[in-house]
Amino acid sequence: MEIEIVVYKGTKVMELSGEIDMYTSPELRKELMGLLQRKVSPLLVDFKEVSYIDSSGIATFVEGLKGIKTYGGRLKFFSIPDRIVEIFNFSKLDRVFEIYRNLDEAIKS
Amino acid sequence: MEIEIVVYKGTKVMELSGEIDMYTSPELRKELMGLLQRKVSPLLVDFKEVSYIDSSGIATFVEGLKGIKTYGGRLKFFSIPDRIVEIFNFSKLDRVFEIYRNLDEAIKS
Amino acid sequence: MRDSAIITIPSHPKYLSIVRAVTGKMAELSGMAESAIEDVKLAVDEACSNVIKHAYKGNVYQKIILRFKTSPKGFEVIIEDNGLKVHPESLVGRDLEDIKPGGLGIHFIKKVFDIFAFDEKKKKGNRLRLLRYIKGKDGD
Amino acid sequence: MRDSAIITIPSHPKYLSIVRAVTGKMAELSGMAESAIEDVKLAVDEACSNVIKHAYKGNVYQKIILRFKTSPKGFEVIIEDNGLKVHPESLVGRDLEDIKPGGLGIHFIKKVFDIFAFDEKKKKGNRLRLLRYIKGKDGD
Ligand SMILES: Nc1ncnc2c1ncn2[C@@H]1O[C@H](COP(=O)(O)OP(=O)(O)O)[C@@H](O)[C@H]1O
Ligand SMILES: Nc1ncnc2c1ncn2[C@@H]1O[C@H](COP(=O)(O)OP(=O)(O)O)[C@@H](O)[C@H]1O
Repeated sequence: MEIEIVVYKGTKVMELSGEIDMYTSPELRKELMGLLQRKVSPLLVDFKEVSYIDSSGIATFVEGLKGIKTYGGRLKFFSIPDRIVEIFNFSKLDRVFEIYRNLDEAIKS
Repeated sequence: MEIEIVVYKGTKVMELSGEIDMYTSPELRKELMGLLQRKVSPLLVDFKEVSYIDSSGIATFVEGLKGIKTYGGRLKFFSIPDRIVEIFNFSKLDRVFEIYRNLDEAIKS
Repeated sequence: MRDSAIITIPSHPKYLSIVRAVTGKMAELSGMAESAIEDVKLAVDEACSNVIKHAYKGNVYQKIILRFKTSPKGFEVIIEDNGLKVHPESLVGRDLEDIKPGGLGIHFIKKVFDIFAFDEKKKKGNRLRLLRYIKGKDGD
Repeated sequence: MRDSAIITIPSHPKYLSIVRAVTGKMAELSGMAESAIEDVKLAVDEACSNVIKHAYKGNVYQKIILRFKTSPKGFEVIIEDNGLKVHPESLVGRDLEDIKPGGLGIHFIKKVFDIFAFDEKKKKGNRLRLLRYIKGKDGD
């Protein structure tokens, strides 16, 4: 897994790539918690290059969402590969996370 | 490994994809020998989608080259990924096989 | 030996990518559909993550053994550890409506495997048997 | 158990893709450079192909055991079979100038592994030890 934080039109975007599992999710968690500490909002997450996510990765994002909500922030996901959409749907998390098709839709909404 | 035989401007092109190893090379050998039986020439082989080749795959092509030469035919390889070029070079087979950058160069020469 | 493979790895999360690679290849060799292969990789990853977290309490230097078997009956994975015994009553995923971190692993495992059973005869540690029956062409 | 993995497979060529997957992942975990990883995958594939062809004479239902170990010293793979004993004097690749099918496997193995040694103490079958020393950044 690789994490890059870029700023697009003034908005922070976390670009993820590779596999998010029990081995790599602690690094994701650290990065996420760092951003929440600084009360970043909205925080966009680009899933385009994510090839795998397991329950530890999902748990990390559920925790991140809870954290960002404590200060009224918003967490937005976009460009999620079909396979991962399927996993979110199965876990009923498609109703919990804000999910957008692409960066522009995520920024605008 | 997948094999597809297409005809491009009257020339037979074997399009290979995937991994050529001891498991898959017997199928390659069968296909190749079938074409040699019909004295096909030139026979072009497109390596673009080949992700792996081991010594059994190489042996199959060395055998194919010997066979095609018995009737004065030509075997031409093109679009070989760097990694596989490296293997051919190491095996000193770059001097034995006719290797071209792309389909057009292979056809023209 | 045929239609089977065994891997032994340390209980360190960095080996999960190896578990997924082998699981995926074995599922492929069994002729499973692409989407089911992905589900099976996730399920076996989750089962091993659970061994690390729960049976070994995060000790990353213990041993996990995975035995894969494909047969006309189905695709079987047996996962063994020498950790703490599972309490069968604890083996429940969270209510999917109750959004909180954790509690999804068992759901992912049961989504794709028809049998999820700990072998009660094993004295020390655990032996989890996962079996997915062969499905029809569009079986999921 | 740490920094190691063991796989046991049938001596069928269809398991070579699993061997390559595990070899690649273990080499990755050892921090090896990308091009060396590819060489190591090819080398271990060739060593297993040789077990199938020469030690087991094409019998695809025998057993091959591969032990991987990464250490500060290097990347080690030990390959065991219960087949016919290797005759050390037969272990020669062909002259690379003498173009003919076959005889490349040993060259590919020795290209990337610094040690290629059959354990003479093994009574039945063979135990091949392959070791690649840790190289500097641009070591090949
Ligand atoms: N291999 C195991 N050994 C012991 N307990 C386990 C094992 N797998 C699962 N459990 C129990 O089942 C519960 C639910 O597991 P799971 O759905 O994977 O969620 P999580 O691991 O995130 O809690 C765990 O919290 C644990 O109590
Ligand atoms: N595992 C093995 N068991 C027995 N003999 C072997 C083994 N590996 C290699 N050999 C011998 O070494 C020779 C050279 O091997 P190699 O370079 O891989 O070429 P090939 O297998 O194509 O002949 C083989 O022909 C065989 O006689």
